[in-house]
Amino acid sequence: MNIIHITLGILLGGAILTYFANKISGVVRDLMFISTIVVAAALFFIKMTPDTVAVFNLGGITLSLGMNHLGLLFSIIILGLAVLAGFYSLPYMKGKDNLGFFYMNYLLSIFGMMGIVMSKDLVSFFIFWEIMTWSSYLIVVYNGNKANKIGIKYILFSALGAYSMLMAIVMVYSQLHSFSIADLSAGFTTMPASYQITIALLLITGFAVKAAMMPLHVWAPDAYSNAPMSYTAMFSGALSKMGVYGLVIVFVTMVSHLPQNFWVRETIAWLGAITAGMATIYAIFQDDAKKLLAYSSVAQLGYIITGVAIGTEISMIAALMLSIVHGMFKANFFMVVGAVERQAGTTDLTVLTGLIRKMPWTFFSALMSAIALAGIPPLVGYVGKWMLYESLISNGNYILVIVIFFASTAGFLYVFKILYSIFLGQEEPEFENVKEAPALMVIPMVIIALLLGFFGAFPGYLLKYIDNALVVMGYPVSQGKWWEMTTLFNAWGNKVSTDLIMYTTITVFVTIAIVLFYRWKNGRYVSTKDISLSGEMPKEDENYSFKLDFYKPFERAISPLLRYKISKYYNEFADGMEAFFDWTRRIYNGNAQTYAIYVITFLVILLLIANNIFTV
Amino acid sequence: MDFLIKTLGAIATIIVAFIVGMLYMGINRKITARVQNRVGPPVWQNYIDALKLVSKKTSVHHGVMQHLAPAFLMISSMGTLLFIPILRGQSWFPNLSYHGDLIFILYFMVLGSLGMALGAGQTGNPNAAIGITRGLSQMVGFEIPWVMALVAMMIQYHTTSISDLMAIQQQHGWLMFQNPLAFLAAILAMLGMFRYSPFDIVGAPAELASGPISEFGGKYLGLMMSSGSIFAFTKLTLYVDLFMGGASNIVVLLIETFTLYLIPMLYGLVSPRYRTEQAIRYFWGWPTVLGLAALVYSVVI
Amino acid sequence: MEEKKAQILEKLQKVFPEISETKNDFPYNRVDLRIEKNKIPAILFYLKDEMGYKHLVHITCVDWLEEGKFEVIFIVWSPVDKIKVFVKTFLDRNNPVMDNVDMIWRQANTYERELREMFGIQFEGLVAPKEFILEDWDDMPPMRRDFDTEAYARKRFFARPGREDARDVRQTIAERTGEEIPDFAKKYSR
Amino acid sequence: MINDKNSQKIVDIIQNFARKHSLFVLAYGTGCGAIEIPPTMTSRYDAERFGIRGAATPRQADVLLITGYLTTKTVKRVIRVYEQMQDPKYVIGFGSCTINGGMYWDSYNTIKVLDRYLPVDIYINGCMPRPEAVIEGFIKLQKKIMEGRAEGAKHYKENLEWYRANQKKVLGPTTPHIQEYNW
Repeated sequence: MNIIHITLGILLGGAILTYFANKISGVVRDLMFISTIVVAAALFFIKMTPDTVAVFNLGGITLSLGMNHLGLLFSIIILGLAVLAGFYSLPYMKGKDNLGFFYMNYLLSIFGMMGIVMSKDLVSFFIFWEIMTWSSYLIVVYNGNKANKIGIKYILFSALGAYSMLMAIVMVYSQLHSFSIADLSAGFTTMPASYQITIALLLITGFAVKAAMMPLHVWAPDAYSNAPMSYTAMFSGALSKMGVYGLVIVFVTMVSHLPQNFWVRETIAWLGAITAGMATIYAIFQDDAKKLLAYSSVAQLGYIITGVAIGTEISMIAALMLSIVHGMFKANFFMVVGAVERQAGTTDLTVLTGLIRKMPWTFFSALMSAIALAGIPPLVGYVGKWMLYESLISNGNYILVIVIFFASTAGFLYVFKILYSIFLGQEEPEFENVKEAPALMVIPMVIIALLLGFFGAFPGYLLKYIDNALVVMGYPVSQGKWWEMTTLFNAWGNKVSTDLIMYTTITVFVTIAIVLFYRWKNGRYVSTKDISLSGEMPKEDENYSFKLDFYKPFERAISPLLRYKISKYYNEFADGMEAFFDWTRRIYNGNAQTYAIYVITFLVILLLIANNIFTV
Repeated sequence: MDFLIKTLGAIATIIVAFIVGMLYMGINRKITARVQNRVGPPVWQNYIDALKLVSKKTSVHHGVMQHLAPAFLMISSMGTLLFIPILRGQSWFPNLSYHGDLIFILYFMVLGSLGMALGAGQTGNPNAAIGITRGLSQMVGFEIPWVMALVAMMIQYHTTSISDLMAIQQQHGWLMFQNPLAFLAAILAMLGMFRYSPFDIVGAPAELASGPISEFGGKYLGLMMSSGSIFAFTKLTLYVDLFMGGASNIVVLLIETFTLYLIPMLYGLVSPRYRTEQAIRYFWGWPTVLGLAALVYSVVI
Repeated sequence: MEEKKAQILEKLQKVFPEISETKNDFPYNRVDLRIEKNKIPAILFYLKDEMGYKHLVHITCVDWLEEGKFEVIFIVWSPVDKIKVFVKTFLDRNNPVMDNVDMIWRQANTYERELREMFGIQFEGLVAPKEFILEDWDDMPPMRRDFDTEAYARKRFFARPGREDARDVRQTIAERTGEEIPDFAKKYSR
Repeated sequence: MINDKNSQKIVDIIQNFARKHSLFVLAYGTGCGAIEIPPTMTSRYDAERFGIRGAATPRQADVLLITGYLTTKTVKRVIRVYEQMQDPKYVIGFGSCTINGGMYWDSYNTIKVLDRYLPVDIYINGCMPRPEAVIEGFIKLQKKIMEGRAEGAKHYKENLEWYRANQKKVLGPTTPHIQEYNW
């Protein structure tokens, strides 16, 4: 009975109890839900030591769980976000139907994720993976009928991933007669080369679905935008990182042993970069805040995949750093959109306008997340991006760095679009009575926003954990070589001092702000209706905010690229399959004699084949 | 004591940048006037303009983001200036140039644009928002050849530090001759960076009523003008550091930066204005080809 | 040209016997005809669809104050014949109401708005914003000849002293040339 | 501390000097005068050598140049533009139409006397004034600024009720488009 038993037990028990507490009253359910998360997280962080091991015996199958530094890193993302999003969830979900079911699945998916990062063998990994997938599927379809088709898309792709993973696991067992991950990494080199490449590719497929890598990303925008925002914060922030976690393990334990001529690293790195580029372009043209952020998540995961696939030490640091930071700012962004949805009633960017004076704290956290997302110093978002660029340049992937840079620069476009459309622009009488979100929703967002600033000055506090995780994976200690508490180094010994950047920024900003406020009395606030527009004044019911065709010139400039959309090919494929099955249905025409002919034909063929097989 | 001297040095750097940047803008106006067969304003006209704007008795704003937009702009102009070396091999103005590298500066230069974009967005003026979207689109355009040129240099000399690049150019000669393709790509990108004709699509006065700054007046506009001139000097100094090996004293620096400044200025004097998509396609045409060639050149060499 | 103009009038008169008065002795490509007001949409439709007069040049109005009538004039043009047809009609000045024709030409809407605002002619079924050029106008429609613009200007606007001797420009011209100005013109010249 | 009149005076002189030599002009192109602005600004007459340059929006402008007759419909916008400009600000009336109505003295929809509605610092007469006259007017304005006499905005602020009453008389009793002028 150690901390692993306790954490998982609390999460599973809490999930079930929350479901039944819903029958008693809503308050009990909420208390049950939040105390489960808080207690589990608190116990985990206080008691957990990185070499704890636990073994479960479930009817003949032995599930061995354990913790290491890599798992610890990801559990920080999971539980940290779970606590913040959990508190956020309480006011956000208030008054919706079927909440016991929702919270149970919420806790189950956390349970699944925690199980994944603690799994030491492939069977338990797969079981927890499926728990996570199904609970998240149930939340995706939580929003009702409209979500069903989206849910089917999600579960189809997840099933594709799960089957390829299962196939890989079976192949591993057939070769090594063991499910243990440690055995796999030790015995991988002893396998035949064809097995090696097949297993690696199958596992990459399985994980890439969750990490939303092109061309397997199609489910992600819809699923992210259709789940309730309090869960999407987890979904995009933490759950997608499980794919990254799997990819990290695959690349460290398997792909590094593959012969060079398979080009797996290069292919995946390029796929990641293309994911980043294309998803960014799609994000720019979205008119719904959730959709925009969903595409943005896909794009950010593209950077992470590239970093993982390159696999040098610094790129791995960059990828893990980006994972943590993406978890923070994207969860925050989804929470912001959720808060706006709850207070203003819509997430349509062409409708929302001028909320900054109504929701200042939400705007503050959105602004910080936006700066981090765009990778602009001095916030922590740029630490990961800087390392990614350095790794790509020093590693010789020159074209890749251009693609990534294009995606990153184009990212400013959607960052500005979402901030402008929701919070800036002219105020609208429709949103006259919008209030700031409740404290329970605002506080988690502001906490994340402040953390983004703090880690921007002192990234060492995060890099320390990443360093430990890398050591587990067999990389040398990187502290002092690649980073110190407030300094980052690249392969050629050039450095960036994050604390000095932060101090300079703050000094300049505060100085100019003082200059501006010194002459405060000559300034005057005027409403956003008082604009200089050829002497004309907008009437009360007129709103001149720029909404439609936001990036039309950019769209015209890149129109050749936009002609290819992957979901189009999937749709064509689906149509083709439908036609095919429509045709096959004619075989079953209900005539008993026809069936008899089928059976006889089948038996004859079988006999012929069997004859051939067994005589050889 | 050391801290005090460094702070004074930083302030001196900013003052020099302000004075020189304003002077360049004044010379720009004078030369524009001479090209158009006019007498033109005196070269110190911009100082007077800035002083007048700051001493305006009133200035209105539409909210806190607009109020703070000049502060955001100053972060990227002043901050970037502090992180690049002004003079080579001297103890003058070292500031923080050993604490940031090229990729960092690439991103740091954008913070001001984002703050400015948000400030302009808060005014609620549709012209401002249209100007911002044009500016961001254009930025995506010119950053591609610009980054290609920088990456080509980084991989040619295996460093991302500007000081190192300057030291290397002392031994091997100026980078504008060592990798002329990268220099050409960067110069073409610079045309977009300075936003003179034909790339003045952001503030096009005839279409957009000066675009993002259309609601900024008084002290806000004055500070933004100052920030713009500091930023111009910053960018020119960066170009001199990267491609001309830096300057050994302030006179050489002035000559070199002014020579570079003539390029976007003279190009702009004889050009009409592009549409946004034309500008983007311009940057993704020959400049990008040149950038790719520079990459290939620096890999091969 | 002359035969063509005659042909047009002949054809129109055959179809619309209500045409009361025609004139085609202009030295250029102009044909005038007058018809009662409730036949206006019919004749315009006919001109547009059957005879190829697809371009509406203008709709204008003349204030015949002494006769107590408004004369509304529709000018249409054919790109084939290159002839302008002036379709005129009289309205009662005290009750200026006629049919709306903007279903024939959409641009008629604008001209009708102008006539409504400047002469007070009501087009039945005209859908258009209330104001066209004037804002917050509360007086008689200003282009009517009995609207005294000088008195109105004195009432509404400040006048700088020193222009009390300002005179109608026609008066000055008349004095210079010795021309006689009829009484009605004096009265309603402004 | 030399916080006396003298030091204040020096600051004033510096500020007035700057204001004098940097006039951003918002040309409100009404009437026929708008066509006189391009030659004034461009090569032939080159107003920029006096520091006069065009501004695109009222927020940035110092001088409101009213180039001809103002209809009642336009005067509404002009007042609004004037109030959007930042203090200190100056108005130049351009041509005889702004002085006494000019040839539109009996028109039913143009105002005759501009200074009843806005505080005019300088009138330039003529129908239309030529660019030389316009530049002459600007130089007069610069002199006035340097002497500290160009205080139209202050005048407007102090006599706001009178101006408002005049504006309301010409714009009708309901003038919903005018913002309150409260700084």
